[in-house]
Amino acid sequence: MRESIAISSKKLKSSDKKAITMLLIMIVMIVISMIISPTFRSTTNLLNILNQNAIYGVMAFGMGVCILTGAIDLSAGSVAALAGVVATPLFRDYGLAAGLIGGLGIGALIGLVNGVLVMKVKVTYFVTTLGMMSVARGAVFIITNGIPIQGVPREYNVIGMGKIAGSIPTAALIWFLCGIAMYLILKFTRFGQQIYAVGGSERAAWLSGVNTDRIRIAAFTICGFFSALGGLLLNTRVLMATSDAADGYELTVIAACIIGGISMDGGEGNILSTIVGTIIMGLILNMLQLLGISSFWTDAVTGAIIIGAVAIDSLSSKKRE
Amino acid sequence: MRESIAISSKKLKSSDKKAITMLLIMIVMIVISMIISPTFRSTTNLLNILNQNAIYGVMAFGMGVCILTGAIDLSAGSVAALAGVVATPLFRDYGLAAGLIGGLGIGALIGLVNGVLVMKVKVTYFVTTLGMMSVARGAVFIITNGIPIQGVPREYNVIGMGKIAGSIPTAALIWFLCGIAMYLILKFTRFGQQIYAVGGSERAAWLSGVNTDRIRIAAFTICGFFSALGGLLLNTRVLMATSDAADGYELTVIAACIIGGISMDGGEGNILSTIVGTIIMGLILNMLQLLGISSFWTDAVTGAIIIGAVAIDSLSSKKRE
Amino acid sequence: GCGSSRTENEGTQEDTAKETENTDSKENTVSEGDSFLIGVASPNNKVPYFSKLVEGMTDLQEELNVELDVQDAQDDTNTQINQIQTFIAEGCDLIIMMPVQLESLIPIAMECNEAEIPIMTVDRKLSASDPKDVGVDLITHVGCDDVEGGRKQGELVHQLLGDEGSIALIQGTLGASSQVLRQQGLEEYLSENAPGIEIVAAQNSDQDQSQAITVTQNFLTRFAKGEIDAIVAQDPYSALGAVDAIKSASRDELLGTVIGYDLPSEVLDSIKAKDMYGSTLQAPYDMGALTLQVAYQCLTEGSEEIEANTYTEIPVVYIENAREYDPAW
Amino acid sequence: MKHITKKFGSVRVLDQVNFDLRAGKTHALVGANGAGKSTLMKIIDGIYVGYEGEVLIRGKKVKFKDPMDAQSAGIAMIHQELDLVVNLDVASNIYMGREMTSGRIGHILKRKEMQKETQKFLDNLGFDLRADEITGDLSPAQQQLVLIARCVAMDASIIIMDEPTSSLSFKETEELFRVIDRLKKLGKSIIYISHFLEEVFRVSDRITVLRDGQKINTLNSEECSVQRIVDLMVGENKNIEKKFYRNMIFGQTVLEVKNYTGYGTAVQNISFAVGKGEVVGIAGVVGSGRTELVRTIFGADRKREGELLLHGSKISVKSPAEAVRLGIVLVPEDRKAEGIIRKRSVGDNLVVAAYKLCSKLGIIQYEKLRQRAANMMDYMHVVARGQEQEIETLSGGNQQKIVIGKWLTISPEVLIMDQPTRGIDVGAKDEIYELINQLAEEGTAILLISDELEELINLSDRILVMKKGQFVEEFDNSKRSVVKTQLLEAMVG
Ligand SMILES: Nc1ncnc2c1ncn2[C@@H]1O[C@H](COP(=O)(O)OP(=O)(O)OP(=O)(O)O)[C@@H](O)[C@H]1O
Ligand SMILES: Nc1ncnc2c1ncn2[C@@H]1O[C@H](COP(=O)(O)OP(=O)(O)OP(=O)(O)O)[C@@H](O)[C@H]1O
Ligand SMILES: [Mg+2]
Ligand SMILES: [Mg+2]
Repeated sequence: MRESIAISSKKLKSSDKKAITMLLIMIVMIVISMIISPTFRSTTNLLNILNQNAIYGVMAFGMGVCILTGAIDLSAGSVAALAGVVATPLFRDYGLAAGLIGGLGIGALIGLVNGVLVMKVKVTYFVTTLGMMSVARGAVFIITNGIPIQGVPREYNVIGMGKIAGSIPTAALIWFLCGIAMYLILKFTRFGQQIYAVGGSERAAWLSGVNTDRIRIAAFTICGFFSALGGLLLNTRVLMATSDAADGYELTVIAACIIGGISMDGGEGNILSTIVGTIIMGLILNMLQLLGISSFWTDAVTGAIIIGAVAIDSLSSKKRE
Repeated sequence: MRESIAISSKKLKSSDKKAITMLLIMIVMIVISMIISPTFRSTTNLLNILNQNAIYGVMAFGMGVCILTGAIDLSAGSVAALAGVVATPLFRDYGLAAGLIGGLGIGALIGLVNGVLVMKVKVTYFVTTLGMMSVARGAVFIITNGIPIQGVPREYNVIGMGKIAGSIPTAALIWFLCGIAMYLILKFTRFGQQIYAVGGSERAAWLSGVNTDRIRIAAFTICGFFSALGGLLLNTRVLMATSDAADGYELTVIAACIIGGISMDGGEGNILSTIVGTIIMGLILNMLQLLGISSFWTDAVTGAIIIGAVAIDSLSSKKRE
Repeated sequence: GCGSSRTENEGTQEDTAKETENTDSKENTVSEGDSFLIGVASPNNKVPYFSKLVEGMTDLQEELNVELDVQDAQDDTNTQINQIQTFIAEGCDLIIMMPVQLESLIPIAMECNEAEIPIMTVDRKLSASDPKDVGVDLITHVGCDDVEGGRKQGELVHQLLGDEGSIALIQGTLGASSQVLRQQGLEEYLSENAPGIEIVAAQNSDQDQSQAITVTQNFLTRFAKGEIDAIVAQDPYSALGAVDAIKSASRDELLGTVIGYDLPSEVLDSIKAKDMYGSTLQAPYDMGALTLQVAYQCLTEGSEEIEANTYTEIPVVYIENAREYDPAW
Repeated sequence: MKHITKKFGSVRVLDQVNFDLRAGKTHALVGANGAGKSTLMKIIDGIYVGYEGEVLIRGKKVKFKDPMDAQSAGIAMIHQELDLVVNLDVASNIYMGREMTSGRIGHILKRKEMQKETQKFLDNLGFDLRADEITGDLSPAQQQLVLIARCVAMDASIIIMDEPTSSLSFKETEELFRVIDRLKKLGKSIIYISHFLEEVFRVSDRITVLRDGQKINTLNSEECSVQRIVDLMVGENKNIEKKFYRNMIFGQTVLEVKNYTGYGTAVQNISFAVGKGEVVGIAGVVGSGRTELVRTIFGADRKREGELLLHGSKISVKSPAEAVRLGIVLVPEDRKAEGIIRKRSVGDNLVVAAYKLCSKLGIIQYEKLRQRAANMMDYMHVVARGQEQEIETLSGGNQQKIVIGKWLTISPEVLIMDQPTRGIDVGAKDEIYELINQLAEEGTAILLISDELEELINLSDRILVMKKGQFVEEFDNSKRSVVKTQLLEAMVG
């Protein structure tokens, strides 16, 4: 009766297929870039790309988790800015640890509030996070009065912009380490499994005895945390906190997640593939700038490429059916 | 055996309840405003509020239809800007009709493209409209080179800013007429009912013989059309087309829809209640200004009120069965 | 009265009528003993320049016994119009405008005229041509404008590079009037005075320092040593970002060639450290204070004495003269 | 459970219901559609928290705040709707909420072990399922098995099964019975809800009958008969066992399928025809491809080869919309995902296919529509508060009636029904049979898929047996003479 087990065709899940298509698209983009632009191939440029996109990259991990549970977090950019504003005086007066704790703490806290509003007060995630986007940005505004806060010690610049161990960009390193950590958590822990379950069908998970409230609140908290981490990378990159920092980053980050194959309906996707999505977005900008395309064209071309990349994926998987 | 059919208790649908709660919240806000601010009660101010929010208001009809089918259109703001850019030279050189046709036409066309990409090419609506947001904004940049296009004849200002028949703000009139039209369409046409059906369950509607592709493509087209109409109201209000016009309006408009009780999952909500949502958003801004709240506080307070308003509604209907 | 038309030469019967009415209304306000209410329409308080400018006004309101209603349009023309409409409804005694976009406030300015509320503009002009030509009565314009600032940047470039050279431009927010007009001024100046200097690349940073770093890094990748001679940024923080990127890429030949806009303390420090070549100086705080004084003068003494344009100078600050200046904020 | 009263809004769904379950016994709960069975069970399981009365477990008053809470008190429930996390595999679903983990912090999943354990467990239960399959790819029957396995695996002391067999065929049902017997031996208490009364007698020790939210009686199984239960349920004397004969006038072929082959292996080279007024039954085991076949005919799945003829002329059906326009309609197998339009009212659901008939120039003629919906509700005997009630709050069986009724409003030429009586109570089932019979007499061509062989035999004029994507045998049943064993042999043999 059980011969069928042995067959075990190891079929790929559709989300994995998507991730692979996107990886291929990324590789093709890199190869094309290498061919048409000699400067592209320089190690400096490649490392630059990694470093430049680390902020989006880490934010995408948080957003990715949030999307996996079937929500999006529009407050990500504002939270990043607020984390910078909170961390800067702490960095200045009390050192690295205090700044990190304060900045990441405020991010996680806001994420927690988002989660509680969504799950306990039953405000839809869209309204909650859109409102929180205003509230957090407003807080930034109130604290800064619109004038940048200075004073992040210069040596912290190594985090946001520098390299360690010779030539490894620190921010990129943080990005990848966080990626691996998140991958392991999502893949190998019960919490991770339940994130996927809740995203797949919140009701079914709830009926099965999963504490869906806790899972989704945790997901929002993680999202706040990573948004704040992005904010701190930004903060240590420019050594100050401005009131318009990270404005609109949430849309870029969401796009990176979806391009990376995380399904908007939740429950499907590999968190590591947000790296691919982020890099594709970054590559587009990098190439447009290296090719000297007028910035008036950047938006149009970026938009077209994003749609195009996802369209290639859908068309190729549509045929398979 | 089956006498019970006749019970028919005429209970309100949950979406109607929500709309009514929001209407009450709006009325309470108005009453409070009237009490605390004498300026608020002035007819001028009340008419101003209507006129000022007409742009968001008409855009919310399109967005509302889109949300009813279960999607959102992030390109709304960019489409509004593009419509202005296309219409301005037409207004200048060929008159009102040409400008309207051109502007609304390009809006509907982009909506159509969105719809085709979503339904036929199977790119998720989020990526499609996010990409289109970039593409349309990019087109605006390319056409304008970033420099505002002047030349909307001054007499058209009556549309965006003026009054007709003595004291009726034209834009507000357009807003309400469109509202009534959309209400009738959604309620009394086959197309309208199929919009709701598709939003309720696309698969079941499809299996019931509804041409879901056509319905959803039409919904996107309508959304593009109304976004463009909003853009033209803006255009005749400022008498020029700027490249950063209507930037970020989509989020305001989506918020107005949701506050008005249109469910993000689709299939539920009354299009007229987007008017309530829009006015609530507008009231908040108006009152903050009249009360002389520092503009540094505006963001934070706005966000908090938006969350608060929806929270009141959810808490009042929250009790689990 | 204050709101009366300064343009006697063009005064029509209507104007005269307005004048009389307005005198009445003004007497009302004074007799009630209220302080004046002044509406301030700021384009975007997230830009430190404007928040400083506003601060210059608000710090003075108690001293002058005026009440300010400051509104931030967040770079959206429509929002700004809404805010000014509410100013009118509120019965502001005077409105100070900083238009998000050139020309965009003309219709609402006319409404202000109709409501006989005196208006003035600061820093950003109402229209490219004289307001009179478009039918708007304006008390005055205080400050300088972005085109002029862009020209000053051109001067700095000229001074730095001589008649020949290649520059890369970091634009602010695409389509924002500051971006458009500053670039216009820069290009005008260069084509008139130094046609040998070419803008070889332009990318926008959205006035975001982090993005300016990215943009500059890409410039540096694209242009090898000797292919660009200077980098011009349209806002101070992008200039700082450019310096960061140059330093981290060890392209020392470009140190001291970055030209910024505005002069916050970090920019001044950077110029003193010879990392940046120079920047323009507009003192927004002082300009704000001056504006409010002019407004007060108008409200109390009438507008007859006020010049049509109260320009302030835009000095250029660069390595050689940096010691003489204090930061703008 | 004592004096349980539950209201939705002002409507009383349960009225002072008392119910007692004895240790180690199986207690069946029966009642017509909408009687309140599921609601009562949801109260025990902690899904509904607002009710009057009390729930006692071993004499102790309990009030669960959610299913998790109920689970930790040893209650497991199989829900009527197939609530599975469809993006995860079988093992994950079975262990959901109770994942095997190691490591003190972080709760590291033991994925491999869960897979292995699950597989062992499934084999042990005799279920033909693979632990690593994604549940969304499974057919409803297989999903139902997953839910059963899940529930058994929880090792609860009280197990509630709400219509576990409604989407199972005889084979799996037998497996379930074996499982239940085993559970009984282990001393578990089971509440069993079903509309198949033979089953009820087969498994239960006691039977409680609910009618319109009220408990009518609790009886010992040995002491009563099917007929008695039916009478109690329905509240009147009703004869349910009958066969439907018709004066057959077919001869004129309505729909002809030629060499249909789909993508994949589920449908291979299938040809058959249905005549006017003819009922053609399709039998087959779970996964034999019946659903795929009819979906392909309906345009919901794509075909690779083959042609379709309607009244002798070739037609091309690329989407359900085209099929509907041509008068070919399908009652889908998966009611929750494909049948009902969520969030819409009963009335809206009934008329969704009829807008075209009841509109002029696209403007809906509401009077006509309402009339149609009202007629249909009457005709189908739908128990609902009225046309405005939200479809999702209807009991399962009534939802099914709406799904069928939706098509009857447009008088189709070819009516395809995939498991149309799933979850329908005996009385209503009878009505549906009568309805099918009547439609056939009026000339509708009907294609009927069912796992209930009596149903096929009683209704069909011809029965086709499908196996592994092909028709293996055809029975002439014009005399209602086919016997179950014949069919079974063809299906399995
Ligand atoms: N959420 C709800 N809101 C309003 N009414 C509801 C709700 N849920 C159930 N009902 C009503 O309660 C009654 C009992 O429903 P229930 O699902 O318990 O019936 P059932 O006995 O399980 O029927 P079936 O055999 O069809 O599954 C029905 O009339 C139904 O319409
Ligand atoms: N979406 C799908 N992906 C993969 N396999 C599928 C899919 N749908 C159906 N199948 C497979 O196709 C075969 C035929 O399934 P189908 O549902 O048509 O059978 P059926 O005879 O209707 O059985 P059931 O009694 O379960 O409804 C089964 O093996 C099933 O697992
Ligand atoms: Mg039930
Ligand atoms: Mg089937």
